Amino acid sequence: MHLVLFFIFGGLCVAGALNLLFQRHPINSALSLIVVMSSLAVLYLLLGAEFLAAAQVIVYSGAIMVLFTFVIMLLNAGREERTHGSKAAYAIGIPGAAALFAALAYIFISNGSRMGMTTPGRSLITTTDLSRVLFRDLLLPFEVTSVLILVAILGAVALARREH
Amino acid sequence: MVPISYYLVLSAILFSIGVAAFLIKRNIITVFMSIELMLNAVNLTFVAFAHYFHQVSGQIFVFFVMVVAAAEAAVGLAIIIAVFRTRNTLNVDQVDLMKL
Amino acid sequence: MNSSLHLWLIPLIPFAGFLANGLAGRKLPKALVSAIALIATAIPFTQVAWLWFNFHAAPAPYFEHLGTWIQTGAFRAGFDLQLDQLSLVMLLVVTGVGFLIHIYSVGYMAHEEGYWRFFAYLNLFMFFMLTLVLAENFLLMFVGWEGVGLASYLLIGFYYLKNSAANAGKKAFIVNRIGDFGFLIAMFLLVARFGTLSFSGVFAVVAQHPEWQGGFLTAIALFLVLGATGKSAQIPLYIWLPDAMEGPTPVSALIHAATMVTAGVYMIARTHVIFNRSPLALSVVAIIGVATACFAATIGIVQTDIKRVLAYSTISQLGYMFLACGVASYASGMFHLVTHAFFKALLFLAAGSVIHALGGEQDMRVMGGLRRKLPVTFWTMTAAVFAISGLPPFAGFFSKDEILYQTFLAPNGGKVLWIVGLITAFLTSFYMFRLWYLTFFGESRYRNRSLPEHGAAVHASSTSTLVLEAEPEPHAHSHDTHESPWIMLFPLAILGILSLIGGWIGIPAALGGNNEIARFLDPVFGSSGTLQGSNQLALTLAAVSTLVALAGWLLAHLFYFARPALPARVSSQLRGVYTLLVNKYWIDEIYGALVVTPLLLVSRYVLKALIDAGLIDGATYGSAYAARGVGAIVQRVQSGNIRSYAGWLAVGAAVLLIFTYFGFTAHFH
Amino acid sequence: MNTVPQILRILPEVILTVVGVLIMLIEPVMPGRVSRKSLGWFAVVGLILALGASLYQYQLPAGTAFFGTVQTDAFSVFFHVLICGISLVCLLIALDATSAQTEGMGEFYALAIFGTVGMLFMTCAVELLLVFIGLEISSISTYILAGFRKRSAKGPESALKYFLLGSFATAFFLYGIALTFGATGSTRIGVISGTLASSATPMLAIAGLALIIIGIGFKVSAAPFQVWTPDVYEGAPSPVVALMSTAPKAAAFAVLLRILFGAFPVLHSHWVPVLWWLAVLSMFIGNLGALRQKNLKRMLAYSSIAHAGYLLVAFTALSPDGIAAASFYAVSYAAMNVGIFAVVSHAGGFDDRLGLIEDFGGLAYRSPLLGGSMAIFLISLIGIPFTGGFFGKFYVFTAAIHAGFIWLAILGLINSGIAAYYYLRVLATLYTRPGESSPVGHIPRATTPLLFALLLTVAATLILGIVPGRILAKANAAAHTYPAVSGNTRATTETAQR
Amino acid sequence: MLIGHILTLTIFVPTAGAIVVALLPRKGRIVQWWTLLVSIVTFALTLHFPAHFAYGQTGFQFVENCSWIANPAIRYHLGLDGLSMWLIVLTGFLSVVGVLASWSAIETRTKEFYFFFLLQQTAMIGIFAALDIFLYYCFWELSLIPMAILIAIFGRERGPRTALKFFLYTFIPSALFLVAILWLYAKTGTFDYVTMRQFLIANSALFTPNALFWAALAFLVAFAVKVPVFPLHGWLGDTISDAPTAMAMVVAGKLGLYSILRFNLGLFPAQAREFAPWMIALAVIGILYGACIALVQTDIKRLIAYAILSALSFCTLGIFCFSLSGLDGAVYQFINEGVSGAALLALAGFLYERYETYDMQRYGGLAARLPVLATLFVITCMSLIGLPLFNGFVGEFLILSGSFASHHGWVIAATVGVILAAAYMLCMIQRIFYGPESAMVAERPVARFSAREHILLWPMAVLMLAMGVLSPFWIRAIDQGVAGLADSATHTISYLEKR
Repeated sequence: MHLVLFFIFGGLCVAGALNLLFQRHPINSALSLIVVMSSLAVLYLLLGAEFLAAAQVIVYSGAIMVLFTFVIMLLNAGREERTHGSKAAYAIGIPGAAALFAALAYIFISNGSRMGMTTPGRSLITTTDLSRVLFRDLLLPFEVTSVLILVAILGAVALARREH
Repeated sequence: MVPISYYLVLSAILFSIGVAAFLIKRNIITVFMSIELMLNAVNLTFVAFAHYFHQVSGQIFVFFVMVVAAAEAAVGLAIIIAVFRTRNTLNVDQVDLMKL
Repeated sequence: MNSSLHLWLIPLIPFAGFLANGLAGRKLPKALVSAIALIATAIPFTQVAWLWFNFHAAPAPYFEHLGTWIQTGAFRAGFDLQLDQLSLVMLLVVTGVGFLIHIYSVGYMAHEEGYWRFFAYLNLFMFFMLTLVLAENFLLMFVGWEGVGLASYLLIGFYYLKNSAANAGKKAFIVNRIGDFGFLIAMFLLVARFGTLSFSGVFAVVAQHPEWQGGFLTAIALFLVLGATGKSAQIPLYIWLPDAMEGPTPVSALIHAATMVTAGVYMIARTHVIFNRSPLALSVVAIIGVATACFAATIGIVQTDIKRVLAYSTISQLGYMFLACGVASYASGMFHLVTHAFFKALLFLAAGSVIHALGGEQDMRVMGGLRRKLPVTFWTMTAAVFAISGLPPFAGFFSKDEILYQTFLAPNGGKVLWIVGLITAFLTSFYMFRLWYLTFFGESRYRNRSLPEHGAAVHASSTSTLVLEAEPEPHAHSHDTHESPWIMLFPLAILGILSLIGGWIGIPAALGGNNEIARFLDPVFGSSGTLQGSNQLALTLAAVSTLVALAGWLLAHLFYFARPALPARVSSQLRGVYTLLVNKYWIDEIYGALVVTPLLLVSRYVLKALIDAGLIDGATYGSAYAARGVGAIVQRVQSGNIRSYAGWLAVGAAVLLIFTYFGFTAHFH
Repeated sequence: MNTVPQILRILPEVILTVVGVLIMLIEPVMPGRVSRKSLGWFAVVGLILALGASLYQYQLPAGTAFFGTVQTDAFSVFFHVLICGISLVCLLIALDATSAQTEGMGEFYALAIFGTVGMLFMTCAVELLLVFIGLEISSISTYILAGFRKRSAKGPESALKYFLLGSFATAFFLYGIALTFGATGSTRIGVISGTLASSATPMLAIAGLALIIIGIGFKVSAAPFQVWTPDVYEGAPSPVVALMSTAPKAAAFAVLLRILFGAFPVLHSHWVPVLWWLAVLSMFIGNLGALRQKNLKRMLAYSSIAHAGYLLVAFTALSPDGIAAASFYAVSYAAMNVGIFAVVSHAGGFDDRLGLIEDFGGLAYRSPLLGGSMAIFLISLIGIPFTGGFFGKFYVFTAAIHAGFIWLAILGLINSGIAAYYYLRVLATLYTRPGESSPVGHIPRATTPLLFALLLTVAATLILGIVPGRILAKANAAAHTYPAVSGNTRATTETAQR
Repeated sequence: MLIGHILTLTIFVPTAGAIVVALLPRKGRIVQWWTLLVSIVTFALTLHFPAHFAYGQTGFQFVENCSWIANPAIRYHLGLDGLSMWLIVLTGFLSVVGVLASWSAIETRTKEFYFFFLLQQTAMIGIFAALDIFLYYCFWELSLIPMAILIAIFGRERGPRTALKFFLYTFIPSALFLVAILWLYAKTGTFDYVTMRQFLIANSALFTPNALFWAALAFLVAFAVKVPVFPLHGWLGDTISDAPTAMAMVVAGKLGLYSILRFNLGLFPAQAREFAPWMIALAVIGILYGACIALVQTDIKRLIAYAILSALSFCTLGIFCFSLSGLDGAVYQFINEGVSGAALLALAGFLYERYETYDMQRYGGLAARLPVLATLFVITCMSLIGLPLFNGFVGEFLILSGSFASHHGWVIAATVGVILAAAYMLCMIQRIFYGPESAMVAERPVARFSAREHILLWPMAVLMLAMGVLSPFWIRAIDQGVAGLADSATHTISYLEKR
């Protein structure tokens, strides 16, 4: 059951990712990315992280991707033209990416056995546990994040504001 | 009953596709998206391990990653706009004024 | 004999004179300059004369240690002076002749620019020459040895604005350096073997080891010979002396006839202890000597420049002295050295007076008939000519005869050497009388300054006045020939007398004398040196050489007095020989082609261009270029394209991940 | 828990945050025309306070706070001081370089301050999450600062390059953390090291380590992750380059030290060779790349790559000496590099009027002050004695040789020879006779902030070179917060080779 | 009355002077006068050492030894022995000479010039005085910078290029040199020369000869470049011909040779003897090579450069024969080289000031115009070609005679160099001073020999003579300085041993 779901949504992820890769128009890429994220959310559920799944849908598929589409529209970016600015990206980069994948895959598979299986349904981590950790053990990072967001806002303002 | 390693491999696949996309896509925004894809792949790993260790901190980490992603998105898109203003293009290949 | 003879004064007073004239002379009046110079030579002369009378009898050499010069570890060399019969004789010659020539120069150089410079240099020369003579160790002798070279360099180049003069000086110095190279190596050998350079020390050690024959002693001796050939203008290093005639005539007289050039002979005599142990070295000396003597004489017979004739005759006479040393008869060598000093100095001075009179003419072909115009010069010159030609009872006769006699008696190959010597004697008297006739007899051929094709050989002093532009020399354009002033004639007279009687100090037993000089020098050389044959033989040989000399005279008389047309015809008959001789066997050219040119070419094109500029600089800049080339490649990575950058990142990441994970740490562990 | 009030553990961060917020609040209410220099001075004051606070932290006993997420010890405080100092000087430089009517300086100062906060957290965090966030803060602020020359096309481009590639690398870093977490089940430095020490060779952790090194390698612009550096430096305003070529790097190196020696000491046999290669590559690529540069800032960018290489050499020593050397090198490099950018930014202004090296011809005569101090910094960069640069190299290579890495030392010092070539070219240019129309003629008079900046940097460079004793002692103290790695790499095959 | 810290004082007086120079105004000759004063004071201070040098006692004197940096253990350790003492005095002397020689040659940028000039003095004195290898290295490197900058500023045509060449030539080898130092430190745990030397002698067993070999080689190469030894002389020609006179005087010779003696022979006696055959060969090649190239040079300064190469190779020869007198001679010779070479360069500089060219072919017949200059020129050349009674002869003789016993062939070859030396020097003299006046000389009226030039050169001429006649006065100290480095057996094989 789980396995089937995993393969369905995992496949969906990969498909979406590949679609992002092959679509020429940014909007399509954006949409396919949303697909990826949503199906990831499902996988989170399978891994027993409901809250995260929700957050994933809301924050990612919702907020962030909306922002993306918004900017795409704003700059009304058309189909990307196939310029050939970079040989290295193909000659070096793609093999690099492939090697990277190969290496990671090898590592995971070779160590996979020790990982064992997912145990569905077991011990759903409740929001309570989350908040306990988040606001107690990781209080400081949480607070510091506010600085991060400040910086982001400031930066966005500073950069996007028109010169006069 | 799904081996954790499956999730890991899946994340590896997504991550690598992200990398490949970064390399191949010409539109800056799409390139940026591929970064988001990579981050998502990482998130999957975190969640998988969190499940494995039955640990909260892993999931928390994902939260923070999301926040960071959001922040980056804001800034990144602002930068993209700035570039578009000066260059009037969104093609990465044409943003190579400085070289050698 | 009193405690201290203050030998150090002998060289140092001329040095003081040098300093005085050299530093202040420019501003001093000529009178004062000449006074200083003369006093600076007169004092040593008197001192030496005084020594002569007081030291005469003393058997043992006298030493004077003036302090350490160089000292490291076991090795020490000091400013040590030595006086023995040998150095005494030499001192007498140097100071005496030197003094006379100083006097002469006062007159001769009277009108020269840089008068003070001339006398400063002369005094400097005296200083070094006397150091050379008095030195008690090789090193100090070397000081004098190189010092006189310097002085001669400066004096030859006295008219330095004339390229030929400057070149001659340079040539002299460099060729001498080649000789000095030999001297240096000899000293290194001595240091390595004996750990000392003092004569007494070395000789004592050698004396303790009668078993040492040849071997490294030969090596030392031969290197010393190389030195001697340089200084005494023997084959193969004689080439500098003829050019040295570019210097003022008194210089030629003093340095290049009487004193400096004999230093080689003196040195061999001084180190006879070593030479005696090496028959090989001795025979080398003898052969070099006789060969040079004959060789130079042959060149001498065709020279037309009066001073050059004398130059070659000097070389030839020095050859005789070498011959003497070569047959281990150092005494006779020294004897000839003395007499030669007298008559050769005289010859030069007289020639100088002639040149002086002719306003700078040196070409004998345009002289002639000066007999009446320059009587004193003529008569003194005559004495000298007779002396050098070896006609009894003039000085040259006895000394040269003694040498030939000793050669004849010498064990190995003596006869051959003797014959060559005899031929040389004939040639000598021939070219000397040739000079004599051409200069003083016949009708005066003296019209204008110089023959067209002889534009090059213009008289030094007049040219110098042309260039140096003080007031032009008065008699440079007033062509009436006249006798020189008394101050120049006085030395001529003295030397004339000496060339007549000078030889009587060595009248051999056969002729009823008792070889004074040999006897006097015995303490130094030991009686071993001089061989004794029967009076009969001695007389015969003497007669023979006299006849040979007379024959030479007759031939010269025939050629240049009786039948003046003859020389031209003979030379046209013997065209080849004549050209060979006139061009001095092309020795200079040969040296140029064999040594100088290759050296320069190799230096310029191989060393400088190829190695230095090509390889060494090439390597330097090449590596720089290589680095920049790699830099260019590195820059190629910086294409400016984000995707390429990402590509590099990705591949880098992959490699690093794999590298770390699979840990290629074999190289480290 | 110890008795120290927790807030003191993060005092500098707090102070700076407050200052930054205040600047943010004041800026909008200031009328548009008014110069923002006052804000700059305010920021400077804030940094001075933070510096004081950091120095004060030396009084505190070492310990953690906030549930073991931050830790103040000799190490973190050392870098606190360093980073505060750097930002201080960089703000002075900015004050000097910007004119009254430069746009958006309010945000500029605020961002600089916040960025500093991020770096400070990086150095004192012992929780990888906090490290990550600190890293992001500093990165994002520097992304933006890099793009501050909005008028010229280069500004946004450099921002974009830095941003895209930066986030790209961050993803790797994050992945690394994820795998580490996967291997150890924690993101606390201490816990990680503990778990690793007990467990058998944890392959996941090794992979994680590799990915983390990639991420940090990018931040410190170590080859082969250096590609972004020259472009970004060229496009960014000089004061920003001064900042981001030193402070974030110092922080990143601190993180690397913290992670390698704090979390992964047991895996040293895996990471030492990697760092060996990173070091060698960085040195060669940096120096060779700089040889042909005509643009001064690009040249300095390459040189900064090379210096990252020198610094990485120290890591291989695996000893407190190594850590001390690295820390010391960070300081000396900061001093000379900030200093040289102070001169560059004054000469070239906020938006690089003087780009090329020959533009600086005759600077030493136009202004002996600028020329002289620039000469000192260059000499220090070459690594001539009696300057910080020399002692930095000296300690680094001493450490390497003690660890037996003779070849690393030889290669490194050969590199310093190559480097001398291009530094010296600049030095010579400073002293060549200026042409009539040479741009140095238009260089403005030195302002007060510049004088302060130069005073500080020159003094630092010389003090580090002549009497480095105190600072070195601090560095050693910092180093000893880590247990010495059981360095069985001492007897490497290298020494065997010799 | 021994002033405490006299060495420190001597080293840092020039630095202080330099700082003042930086603050002085640019008008008039204030800077010159001040620098002159400083250098005279420095010279006076250096004279303190021979005055109070205790001849009997071995080891170092005037020692100052305190900790500079605790960890790694670096000490501020200064001291003199017979070897370094005269070199310091020479440096002091040459600093005065340098100022006078640059007096009118350097008209522009005087502040820069004299600032770096004084810095250079500090560096050089420091090199000779330092007994802590690290400290030594610091001074060694420091000495490069002022030199390079001055060449770059005042170089004739390709100033900057030459500066680069010079710098890299010295800097890259000294990088390896630094590696060797660090390696030694890693092994011995000390930078202190004395301690390290004792350590190396005491337990040489700890080291594989191979390792020591490479370390010694690193030292040697760094020094050989500085000397320079034959194939490593690529920088010399350009540097001498481009550097301002005062710098050209000190750029070659004594630093490198001193270092070879102090460190290669001092720390690695065995390895030094391994290198000896090669070094001797290179030295002899250098002698002849330099002489031959000098023979065909037409640029005065380049000629001098190669003459220096030739002359310094004699020193190398003397050093690597390890005979006492060879070593004495070598040291004496490079002191001579310092004096006479400096004088010759100064004279060349004066010619340049008058005629703005170093091209010999444009000169000729100058002796009539500038007799004093000509005289001094000849004297200097005579000293350089080793005429007896001049300093050069003593050095050459000791070197050659000392080396002869062990290396006949090489020494004979080297002695040929003596002939060539005469050749190129006399050629130069003739081209410049003799022969008919050249057009340039004829038409250009020039200043007479000025008082300053007299003051500068006559003392040097006298010194050349004095050093040629009273050599024991100097060699006494040198002898004791190098005695420890020589082979125990004296170089003289007495006749008794022969049998």
